[in-house]
Amino acid sequence: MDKGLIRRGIRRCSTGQFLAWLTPWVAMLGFGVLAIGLCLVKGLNQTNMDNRFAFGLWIFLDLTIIALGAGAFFTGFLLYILRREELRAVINSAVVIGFICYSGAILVLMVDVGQPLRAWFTFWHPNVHSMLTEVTFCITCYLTVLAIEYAPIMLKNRQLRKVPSFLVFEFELHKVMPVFAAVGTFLSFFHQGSLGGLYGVLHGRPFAYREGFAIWPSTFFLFILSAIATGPAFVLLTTWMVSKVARKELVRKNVYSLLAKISGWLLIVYVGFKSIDTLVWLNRTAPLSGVSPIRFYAWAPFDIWLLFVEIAGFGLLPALIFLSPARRRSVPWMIAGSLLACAGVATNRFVMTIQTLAVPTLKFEPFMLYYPSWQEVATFLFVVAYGVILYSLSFRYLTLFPQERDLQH
Amino acid sequence: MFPGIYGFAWDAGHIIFLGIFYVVLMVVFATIAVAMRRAIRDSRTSRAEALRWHADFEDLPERWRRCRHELAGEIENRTCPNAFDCRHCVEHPLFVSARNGRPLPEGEPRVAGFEVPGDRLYHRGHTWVRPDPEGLLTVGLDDLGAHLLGSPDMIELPKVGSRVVANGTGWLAEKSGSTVRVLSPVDGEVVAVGAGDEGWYLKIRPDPAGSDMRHLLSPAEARPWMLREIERLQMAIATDAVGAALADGGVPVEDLSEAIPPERRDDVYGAVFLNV
Amino acid sequence: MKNRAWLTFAVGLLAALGGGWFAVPWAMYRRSEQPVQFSHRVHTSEAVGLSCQDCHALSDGGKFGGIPRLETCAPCHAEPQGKSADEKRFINEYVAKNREVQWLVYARQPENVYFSHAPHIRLAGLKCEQCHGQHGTTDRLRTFERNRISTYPRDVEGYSLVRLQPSRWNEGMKMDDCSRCHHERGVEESCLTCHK
Amino acid sequence: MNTAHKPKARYGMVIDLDRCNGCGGCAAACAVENNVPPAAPKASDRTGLTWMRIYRAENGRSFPENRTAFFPISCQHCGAHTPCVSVCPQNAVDINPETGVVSQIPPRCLGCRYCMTACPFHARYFNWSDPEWPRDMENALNPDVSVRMRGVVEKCNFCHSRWQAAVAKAAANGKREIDPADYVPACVEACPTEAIAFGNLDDPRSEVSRQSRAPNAFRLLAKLGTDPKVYYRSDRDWVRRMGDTDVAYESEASRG
Repeated sequence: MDKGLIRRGIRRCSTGQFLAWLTPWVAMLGFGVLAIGLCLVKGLNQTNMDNRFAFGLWIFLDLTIIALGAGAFFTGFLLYILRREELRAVINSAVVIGFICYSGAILVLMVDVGQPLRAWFTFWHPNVHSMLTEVTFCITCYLTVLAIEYAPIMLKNRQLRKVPSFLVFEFELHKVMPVFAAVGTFLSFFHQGSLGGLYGVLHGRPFAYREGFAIWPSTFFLFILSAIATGPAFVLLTTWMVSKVARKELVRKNVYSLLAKISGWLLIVYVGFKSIDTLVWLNRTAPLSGVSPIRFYAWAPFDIWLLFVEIAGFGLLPALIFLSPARRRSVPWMIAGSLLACAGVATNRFVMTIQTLAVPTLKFEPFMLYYPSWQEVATFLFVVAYGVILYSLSFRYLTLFPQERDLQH
Repeated sequence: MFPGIYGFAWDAGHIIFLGIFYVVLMVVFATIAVAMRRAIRDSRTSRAEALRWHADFEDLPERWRRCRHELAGEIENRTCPNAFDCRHCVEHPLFVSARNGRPLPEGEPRVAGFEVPGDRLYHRGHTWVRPDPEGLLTVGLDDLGAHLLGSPDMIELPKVGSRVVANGTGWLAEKSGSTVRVLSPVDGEVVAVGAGDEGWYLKIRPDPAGSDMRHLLSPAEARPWMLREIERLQMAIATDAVGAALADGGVPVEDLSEAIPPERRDDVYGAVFLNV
Repeated sequence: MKNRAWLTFAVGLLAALGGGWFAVPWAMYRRSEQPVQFSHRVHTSEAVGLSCQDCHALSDGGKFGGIPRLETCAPCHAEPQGKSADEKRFINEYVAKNREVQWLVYARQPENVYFSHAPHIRLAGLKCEQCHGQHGTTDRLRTFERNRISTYPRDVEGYSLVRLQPSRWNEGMKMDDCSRCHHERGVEESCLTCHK
Repeated sequence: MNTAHKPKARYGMVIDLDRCNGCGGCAAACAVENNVPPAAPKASDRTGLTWMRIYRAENGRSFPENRTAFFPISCQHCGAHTPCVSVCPQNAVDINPETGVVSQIPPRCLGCRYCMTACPFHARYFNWSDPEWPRDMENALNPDVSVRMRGVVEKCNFCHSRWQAAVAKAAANGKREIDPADYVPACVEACPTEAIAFGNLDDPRSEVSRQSRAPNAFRLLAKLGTDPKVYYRSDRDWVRRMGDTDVAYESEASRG
């Protein structure tokens, strides 16, 4: 039925099968719309956030998906600026994933703030000393860049490219793509960093506060590093998942191992800096704020194990897997490594967001936990469903993996 | 955000932060503007056809982009980097001069049942061009192409007096619901159009400077190429259920398209006529 | 063909600009007339000789009396002083029936603004005209415009959203106007100076 | 921001914890003065609104040595590295240089709650629901304080409307300096044990400045370096130690 939209020579399931695949996701999307509607109409009392847990599940997951979406800018950087041509095999997919991650995060943020209609205030009256201002500016700019990068992928659709002006525009847009890759890299660099800076500057929160260079706390640089280390791993993971769902090879093995290798090297650098930073923080920064670092880990369930799991289990371990040539020859090992790396970035964002708020600052305040309400979870499921649907449509009708056709035989 | 708005101050923070922001915006919009301007220029100067071919070529699978010298057995493995346009190829003259004037083996004029006459030059999109005595060029579908399209359901030929460009659209043919863009082998002005049953489709007046036809295959090159094409066609037709189904030797059936499973037809046309 | 494209573009541009500059602002405000027409010029003229403070007084506590109540007007207007129909109606409808006029206040500040006349008049020595312009010499009370969304009078929002020229008195009492004057005079202008 | 002027005043508080009996009168007076709405139907002690919150601290000993102290905590009006001011993305928070009061302007607030994560005193509150007053109680709202809408952050501003009224009153009399008696926050007025002193910390003759220099005076989380303008006093050692972040304390914490 929709054969005319699918690229020649590419095998896709039947329209019926595709609709059947979409149905549960659309249902999930509808469920999310309900939750979002409740939050927008009735207010944020629909969530379980409170005055102490002013940030909750949403901010944690936003930071996580933005870190995972770093694959888009970093792959673009490696391909267009450093000329790693092998990555052309995944760049389109990485751009779509980046677009989904960033637009999804912004969507959730719009539900998360108390007065979404005032979102433009940050642009009109920016406080240029706030990390959040930097994040807002960079993320919106970068989403624009991602949309521009998405455009040529869409214009390559079999029907759209029949229109001569689309075809010519796509061709010319593709030629200037390195400029957008560079701008995207610049913007991503700053907002990934600012997201870390968001917490690092909180000198009222000794658990999060870090010293740093110039105006940036060390978390600024650690967030950048962890994002670009995990980005390729997430691209690897999604490519593998898509090839499992579509039941076909999408890229050559060497692309997997290249992504794993890049991720591995960056992870090892990250783990190194993160360890140094943790030691400095525990032995110098925190005591200067009047806190004995043991206090941070005095409460279950966020004991000291979380710190070790984050650095060793989800940082060092995947790095070692990725850096071993023998493991890199095995797809299951690379997938395991990617899962660990992605879990690592999620844990880091979780610790910075949730644990920072859980650990009390005043002595007579208790350690606190919070459980998200179904509305919060459903809002996030909306983003997941939105991402799956947009990706599925893109995968079916656009060329996300140029090597797919070659690998069919 | 802007000077004069409450909260704005001419201090280092504002100047640096907003300065960078505006620079980024300007770079983004300027780059888009450049791309748009070039796109408009391209559309005006009818470069669209050439660009379409380049874009299509980029999207062809690598195993379809083999260099003609690989097909002729002169080199082991070479992917064409020039969109099958040997006129701009740096290496093509080197290959030719490496032959030291020795012609390639002529081969049989009949390849696996398909005619490859020696009086014409062949384009990789299964068209040929034959110089006429009066200085015009006749363009038609080669035997494989003609067998595949059989008698097309619909055909859209260019207007007499219009220009065609090499690798650009020669004419459009519709067969069993799929549209095929048949590529023109040469540049020039269309002076007459005919139908497929006359054995030719277009008569073209070459540009005054004469037509450069270095990118076209000589009959000697076309014969091994045709063999490869039949292989490729078989690959394209092959589904998981049905293996290769073309006759080996003998005369192929008049309308090959009937032999192709309907759901594969569109892909096969794309593969043979180099349409993405 | 080319001309037609340009014409379409020009018409579209004009429509968009017209919509932005005139139609939207027009639709955004609800217009109403004051319950009674009133001439400031007559009252401040030499014949009558009133000053602003005679009717818009500042109380001892520094609170602005603001809009005069019936008791301010009634002593003079128990009987018609002139021949205007408005005055007759004022006497019949309000003075005779002892009903307060529901004046529409052009300069009513938004709910979150704290403004006291006292520091501005007593300490800074500002003249009424500084902020209210020539309101005291007008012949008629202008049509009152109220923002349908914010419910604030148009005067406090300014007459155009983006103002390219420096403030004129009838450009409203926007936060920018207050802050500019504070800035020029070296008076503090943090949020809480004026907001409550 | 104009910094040419020498700050006129630096208003602060000294709360004598040995006098505080945790009655909550300050919080109630504050809510009435500042139009803090009654708790929304589903609000908990974690989502409710109060500009002044009274925490209970215990020394952790068992009977008969167990002791309790109450910490009334409002915005501490930090003077240096103010955590919330620098993080607000759109300048909804600033410090009034005339009074040293940290402001929070609800109509400018986006409701991102970044300032709440930044505040170590948990003194900022978010309007999780639409404010609702019982019928007729709306008539009792204080006209000098704007009511806040859903989705914005609010907090103590030392009853700034009272300062504005005092300034207007002084100006009406042609004076630039306010009479200290005219500017007293509602909580200070309401405290039955007169545990709270309020005034200009920079005025060496003021009661508040004298008390803030007392040997038993301390500030919460002083090592964070935020220079709060709310001081606490206690003669009890364990209570004074409660103000620190240091780990060396023996009591089990709980709160009220």
